[in-house]
Amino acid sequence: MNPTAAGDTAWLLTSSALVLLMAPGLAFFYGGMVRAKSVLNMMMMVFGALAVVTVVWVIVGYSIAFGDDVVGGLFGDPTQYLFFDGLVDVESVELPTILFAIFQGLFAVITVALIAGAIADRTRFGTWLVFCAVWTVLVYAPVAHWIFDFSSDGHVGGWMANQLHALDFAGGTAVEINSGAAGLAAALVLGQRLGFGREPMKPHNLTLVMIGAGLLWFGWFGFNAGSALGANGLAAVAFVNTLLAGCTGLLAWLAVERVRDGHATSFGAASGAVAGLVAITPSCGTVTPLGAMVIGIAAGAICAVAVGLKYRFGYDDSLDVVGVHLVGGLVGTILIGFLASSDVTSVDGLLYGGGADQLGKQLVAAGATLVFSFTMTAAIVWILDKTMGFRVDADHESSGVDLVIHAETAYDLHAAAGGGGRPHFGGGGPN
Amino acid sequence: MNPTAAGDTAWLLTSSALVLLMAPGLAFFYGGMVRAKSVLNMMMMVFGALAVVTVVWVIVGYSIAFGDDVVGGLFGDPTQYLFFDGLVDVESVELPTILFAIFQGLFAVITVALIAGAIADRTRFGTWLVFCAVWTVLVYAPVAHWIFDFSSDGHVGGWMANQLHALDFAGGTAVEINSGAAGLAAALVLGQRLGFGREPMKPHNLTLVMIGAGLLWFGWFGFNAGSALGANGLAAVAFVNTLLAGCTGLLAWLAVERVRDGHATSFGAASGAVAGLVAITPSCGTVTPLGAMVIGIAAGAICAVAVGLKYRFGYDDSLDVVGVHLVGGLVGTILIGFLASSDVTSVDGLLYGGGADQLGKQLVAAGATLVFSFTMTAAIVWILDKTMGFRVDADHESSGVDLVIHAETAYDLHAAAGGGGRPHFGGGGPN
Amino acid sequence: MNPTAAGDTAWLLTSSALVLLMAPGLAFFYGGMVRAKSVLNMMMMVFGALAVVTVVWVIVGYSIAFGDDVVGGLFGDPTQYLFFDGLVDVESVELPTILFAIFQGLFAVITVALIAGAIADRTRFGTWLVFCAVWTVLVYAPVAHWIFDFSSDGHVGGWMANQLHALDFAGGTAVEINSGAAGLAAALVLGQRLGFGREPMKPHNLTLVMIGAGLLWFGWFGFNAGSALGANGLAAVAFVNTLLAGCTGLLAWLAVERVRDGHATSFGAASGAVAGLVAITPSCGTVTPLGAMVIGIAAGAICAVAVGLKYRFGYDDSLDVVGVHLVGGLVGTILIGFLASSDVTSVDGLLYGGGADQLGKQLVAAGATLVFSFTMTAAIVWILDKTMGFRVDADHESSGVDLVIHAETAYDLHAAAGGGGRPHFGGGGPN
Amino acid sequence: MKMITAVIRPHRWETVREALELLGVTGMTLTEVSGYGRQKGHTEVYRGAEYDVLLVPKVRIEIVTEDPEVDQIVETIRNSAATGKIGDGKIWVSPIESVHRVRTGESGAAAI
Amino acid sequence: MKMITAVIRPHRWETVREALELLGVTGMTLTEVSGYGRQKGHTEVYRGAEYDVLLVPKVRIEIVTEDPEVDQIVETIRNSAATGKIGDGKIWVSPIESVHRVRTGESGAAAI
Amino acid sequence: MKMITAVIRPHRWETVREALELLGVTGMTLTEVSGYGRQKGHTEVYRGAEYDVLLVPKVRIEIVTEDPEVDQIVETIRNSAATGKIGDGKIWVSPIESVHRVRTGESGAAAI
Ligand SMILES: Nc1ncnc2c1ncn2[C@@H]1O[C@H](COP(=O)(O)OP(=O)(O)O)[C@@H](O)[C@H]1O
Ligand SMILES: Nc1ncnc2c1ncn2[C@@H]1O[C@H](COP(=O)(O)OP(=O)(O)O)[C@@H](O)[C@H]1O
Ligand SMILES: Nc1ncnc2c1ncn2[C@@H]1O[C@H](COP(=O)(O)OP(=O)(O)O)[C@@H](O)[C@H]1O
Repeated sequence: MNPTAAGDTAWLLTSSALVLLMAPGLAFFYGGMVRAKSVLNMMMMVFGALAVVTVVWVIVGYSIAFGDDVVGGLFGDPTQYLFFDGLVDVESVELPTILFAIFQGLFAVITVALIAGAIADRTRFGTWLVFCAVWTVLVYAPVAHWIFDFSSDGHVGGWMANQLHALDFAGGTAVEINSGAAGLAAALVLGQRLGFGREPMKPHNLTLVMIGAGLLWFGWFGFNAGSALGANGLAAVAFVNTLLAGCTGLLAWLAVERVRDGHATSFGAASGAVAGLVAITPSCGTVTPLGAMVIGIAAGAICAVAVGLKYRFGYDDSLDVVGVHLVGGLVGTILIGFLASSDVTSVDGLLYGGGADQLGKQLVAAGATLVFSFTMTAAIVWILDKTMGFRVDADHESSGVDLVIHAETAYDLHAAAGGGGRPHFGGGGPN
Repeated sequence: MNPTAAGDTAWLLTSSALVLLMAPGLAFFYGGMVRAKSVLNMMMMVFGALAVVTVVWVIVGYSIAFGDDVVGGLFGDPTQYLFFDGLVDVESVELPTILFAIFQGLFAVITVALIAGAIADRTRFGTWLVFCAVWTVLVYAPVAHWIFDFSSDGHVGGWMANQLHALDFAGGTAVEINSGAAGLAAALVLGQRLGFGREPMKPHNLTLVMIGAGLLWFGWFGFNAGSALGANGLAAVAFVNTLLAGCTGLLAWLAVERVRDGHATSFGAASGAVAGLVAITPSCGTVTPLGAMVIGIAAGAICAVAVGLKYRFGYDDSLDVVGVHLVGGLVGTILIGFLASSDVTSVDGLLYGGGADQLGKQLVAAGATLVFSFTMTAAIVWILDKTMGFRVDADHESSGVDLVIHAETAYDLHAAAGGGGRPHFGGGGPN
Repeated sequence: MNPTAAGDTAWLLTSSALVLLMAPGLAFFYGGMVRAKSVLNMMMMVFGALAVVTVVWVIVGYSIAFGDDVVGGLFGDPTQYLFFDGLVDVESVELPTILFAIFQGLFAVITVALIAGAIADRTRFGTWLVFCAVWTVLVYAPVAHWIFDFSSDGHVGGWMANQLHALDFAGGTAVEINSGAAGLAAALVLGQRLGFGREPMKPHNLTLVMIGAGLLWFGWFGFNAGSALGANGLAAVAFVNTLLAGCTGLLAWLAVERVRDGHATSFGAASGAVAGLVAITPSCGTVTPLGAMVIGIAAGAICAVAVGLKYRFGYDDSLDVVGVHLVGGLVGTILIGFLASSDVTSVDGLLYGGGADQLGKQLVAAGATLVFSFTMTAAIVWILDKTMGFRVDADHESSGVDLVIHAETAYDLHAAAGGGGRPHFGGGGPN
Repeated sequence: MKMITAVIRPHRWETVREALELLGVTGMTLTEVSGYGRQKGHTEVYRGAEYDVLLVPKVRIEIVTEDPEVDQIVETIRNSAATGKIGDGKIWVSPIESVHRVRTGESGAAAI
Repeated sequence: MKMITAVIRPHRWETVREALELLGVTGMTLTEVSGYGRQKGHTEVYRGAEYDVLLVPKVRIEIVTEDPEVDQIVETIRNSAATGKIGDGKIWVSPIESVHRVRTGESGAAAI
Repeated sequence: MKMITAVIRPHRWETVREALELLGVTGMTLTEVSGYGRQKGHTEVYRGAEYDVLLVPKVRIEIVTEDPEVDQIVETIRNSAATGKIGDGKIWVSPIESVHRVRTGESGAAAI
């Protein structure tokens, strides 16, 4: 193997593992946020997305995203790499293509899993799995093609990357805006949870939220610095920026809370870090550390305010996918137009003397993703709801989806309280 | 240092850290599954295994496994690398041998720790630590020698790898079948828990189970892709296969549950992913992605059925080490005979036109491991039980091993319920 | 890029991510140890430290630590790399300097966060954030300069590393002794918690403690083996030593408990592993595996005894930062004088025939760090307490800092107990 | 003095509380309890086997009150707690010989 | 009407429930409680210091019943809950003036 | 026979227990309960909105005792549980018709 490629491969293997870990991380982050009666269902939605999206990606998703363009930069040839056909090369002398392919597949997983947060506590698990498959094919893979598939010798890629020349280092459009817009559409179509706006519905386990946030942050280094596709100076800058934006996002969110509510909450800390990480995702390979700090502050502060909008406008985006991922994704994608630095990437942003040109491109990319994702998702969710049924009965919703769908309860901690036996009460044996 | 070796070393350092993380991962996976009164004991068994097995491995285990063969491919010279003597080479130009040695040691750790799941809730901690040491020397190290120690210039290795030519990329025999057979033996010798078959004994904390499953999956990439011993195309294929088999294992298990019980459970999702990962362990470096998907489906479905056997046959394999690791290990090891592809490894399996030859070798390796491990473990557990006592008193078992052995309880969450003070009641001060 | 540098970069990227993960790891380790009424505050202190210290490090900390020496090896030029200015080099052909800079920044994060454990349950969050910033600049950065900043062509570094020639591979002085001495000072200045010495104040969630311990151990490989700054034989030895010392530390602590109290606890297992890891931090790149085992045993046993001293002397070091990090750091730093081996590092220790010379240097480094850190911290905490107020009111302390400072409670698990609805009681809506 | 004890559905407590507040009842003590009765609990599945959980979560309310208030309070709880489905719960009234306020030492009506 | 309250060992509840079912008792309310009595709690160790936990987990059962049933129910609970070791618990009987079913408004025997 | 029920602040239990021990009271049953009364609960913030938690954690103590002991026990609880701030709780006394020890079958005074 080409020796530099060995180092690059080592880092991309690691990055892929890190991105995989974001799935459980998200499961815990979201799982801790819902009420105790639906934590298992929430974790299942994320693990289910991991399983379904990966399989669909290997079968057909990768081909749509990275196959040779079929028409106008819109999507690739779906049959090109069926079942990763032809990607196996154990003697590869360069960074193995199959590794790139699976790294990208894990991006699809996270994107789809994020949507679950918008429709927590009230969806049918079976329909959700179908949604994961359909959405990967019809929404994620095309958008990934647009922005991530660069043309090369003998290969034609997507329109945003190659014609528009929008910058998106690790997924502000395809991942963040895409999932956020989809979450909004899904939440609107499925409607509010029972009791939305009246009951607090606060996180049932903030330690679990923090475990999720910690793993997400850790995994995000794979997501962002891994997107350099090599172990090099660009990866290092992306790493530093990812760390910084998470930190300033956290601090900005807490500052907003402290001023507005009088209290800085741990839930705010977790949310702020994630908001900063979301916004730095497209921009980590395009700005300097100073730019990253600014982006984190902007995202933390703006998202802290944005999460309140759902009460104002009445869409029940249960776990704030819109407020954090759509809004944070927009912040990061658009701020590239201001803060991009030619020390890091190919152009300078408005504030670095590069003119408004790049800003325009960023707005087009963000807007196109938002509109496409929202429309397609609304249609998909609506059709699935009419055909298979996407929402559980009101009765079941108030009993809790864990019990009704999965016939399980998450916690049975009483034994710990004491020594002898335990009031399990439950009685009965297998029947 | 040889530049390619730097990349390989980076990946093997990472992989080793990932495999280390599987120990806590397993502690949480298992810890969440037991009742709240024995979660600490379960976690201690795993952490204890980590400590004891590592030390024993460094002192003598590695030498038995990878020292020059003493007799007929059965075991290596136990004195060759006492205390890793002679393995320290800070100027190494190739992949450092000491790194390979510790990577292998962590495999021993996981194997031993897995056995704890079969005898949960009822064992003495001191005896368990002794068991860990004895079993590593008498069972794990020899089997590792058989299958993992390849002969080379001036070095003679084990019989399975070099005479039989069975394929086992990352431990279907030495790790999975070995621990599963040992678990069966230990569960049979120690007998059922009080109440087995009558009380549900269901997981006390499914979020903890999922945390464990998530960390295990993440760590498994080190286990499997790390077994390529380099950052290269083979590692990439192993990585992809590991991901895929976990995903299809999860889906297959859920499908079985949905059809049989009407409900797909989160516990099933975690178990199915692990079953898929178990089965792909021997085969991840020998099959194509399509093969990996098939292996995952087979393992998920078969293990979902197999975990019920303990109720039928009355062995109390508390956390399903037999149903998942023995059965899953057999599935993966044997399916290599059908699905091995010369695109990935040295031979083709039956379905790829390679004849039944390899299948025969796989059956011999699987069978030999099963029989050896079962017999030896039964003897070791029986002797330890007669001499030191391996099982706690019935009284202590019903009070819970946490309290009796460790004088601790896992949870004391009440304070959270309210503001001022807390009904700790406990009273008393140090006495 | 220089091909070996690609491998080194891959490993340092990974190591940096691993060290980042130690922050959440520590949050859970500490968070599980406090009572349920202050777990959120404890996690916030750690996440807050991560955010503030990172930002301060990028702005000015790195310059003080690794800028050109201003006076007598005491500190570097604070303006040299303001905002990581000039460190961005996406085309770097060697290990990127910005990566080294952020790796070091994460060491600062951990060091500061550790101090939180000494003053748990009773501090104001706002003042804590200010403390983090001030302490990073005035204490951490200078000490890091002393011991970590090696002189090179055209660059003058710190006195311990370049004049004294003390050995500290990964932070026995700057990290462990430094945080431990600071913790002691802070605990003394702020005073005991209400009820200290009378109530048990035992960990509220030992599974959370174990999750923290597991992540810490995993992350520690980045900390220690990453300090080799490359993927090479030295990193491999550091890795092995880190694993071994954690294992023997765990066993030694349990042995002390078993003999002294009759019970080996899970809390002891977690603490023992950490004690071993603390002690091997300075020494992992200077001793052989045998030496590492000895250091782990010494640290585990000595720290197990040392944690009881707070009851004897009446300083309320709530989570044993002194007993584990100060004492463990001293053990590791000093034992280098005995156990250093020229197979691994530049000199031999006393037991390897190298004379008492190195031992003297180690004692000077340890002593200087201890005295400097203790004095400075006492002054900083005292001033912050007099000006901003560092401790919460007694009333608030007994109500619990989570509720009073963060207006949150960590757990609301009841729903799990049953199906329909849940006695949230809470009532009220937004008001 | 009487003690009114009511075992009701957890999610009705808020409604009951509001109804009682209108009546002037400003104090009560609540306990999380498990009810066993006609209403059946749920089923859980574990490793393919089904287990019946026989108990249903309920809230137990205790209100000390003066004799003349009893009927009205019972009636109010009944009306505000009922859903009409099996499992709505029970209310019972029992005699109290004395009641004391810990803070002040007051007894009888003054202590409520 | 009487209220029978029993404080028993948690792991005996299942046996008690079965015995009562044979007797025709189909309703009761359970509470997890902590008992303090002759039976001593366990010891926990923390950082080398031992702490006595003085309380023992128990289950408290409440059964409203008609007067004639009382003796038989008390006897049945006693027999099915006893293990013969210290800490088996207590049963006490107290008067109830009225009982109501929330769902239907029925009172007295009809409400049980 | 009487039943003394006290609802007090959780962190006063230890003091109450010690005071009662001096008096010779060696048995009681405790329940974690939530109190609703003059004392107000805390406020939690979530996503910028404030929520009042109306309930305050309390401990409920039940002591079965013979008639002559009642006054002294009530008095002792009152003195040891009081802090003088709103929310100290209530004590009430109710009649018991019989009491039984599960282990031995003893009744009346012998069963306590
Ligand atoms: N005899 C009884 N004594 C005490 N509590 C009872 C009794 N019978 C029922 N309960 C309580 O009342 C609750 C509701 O009773 P159930 O029979 O399910 O429905 P309903 O009250 O509508 O007839 C039960 O869950 C239990 O807590
Ligand atoms: N005077 C009392 N009033 C109320 N409950 C009591 C009283 N004495 C004991 N109990 C309850 O009965 C339980 C068993 O009492 P204990 O003295 O331990 O054993 P035994 O009932 O076998 O004599 C205690 O745990 C407590 O819950
Ligand atoms: N009428 C009542 N019936 C039953 N319990 C009551 C009643 N009023 C108050 N309590 C209990 O007493 C506790 C203290 O009452 P509160 O009014 O807050 O203060 P205080 O007892 O000091 O007057 C409450 O939290 C509640 O548990």
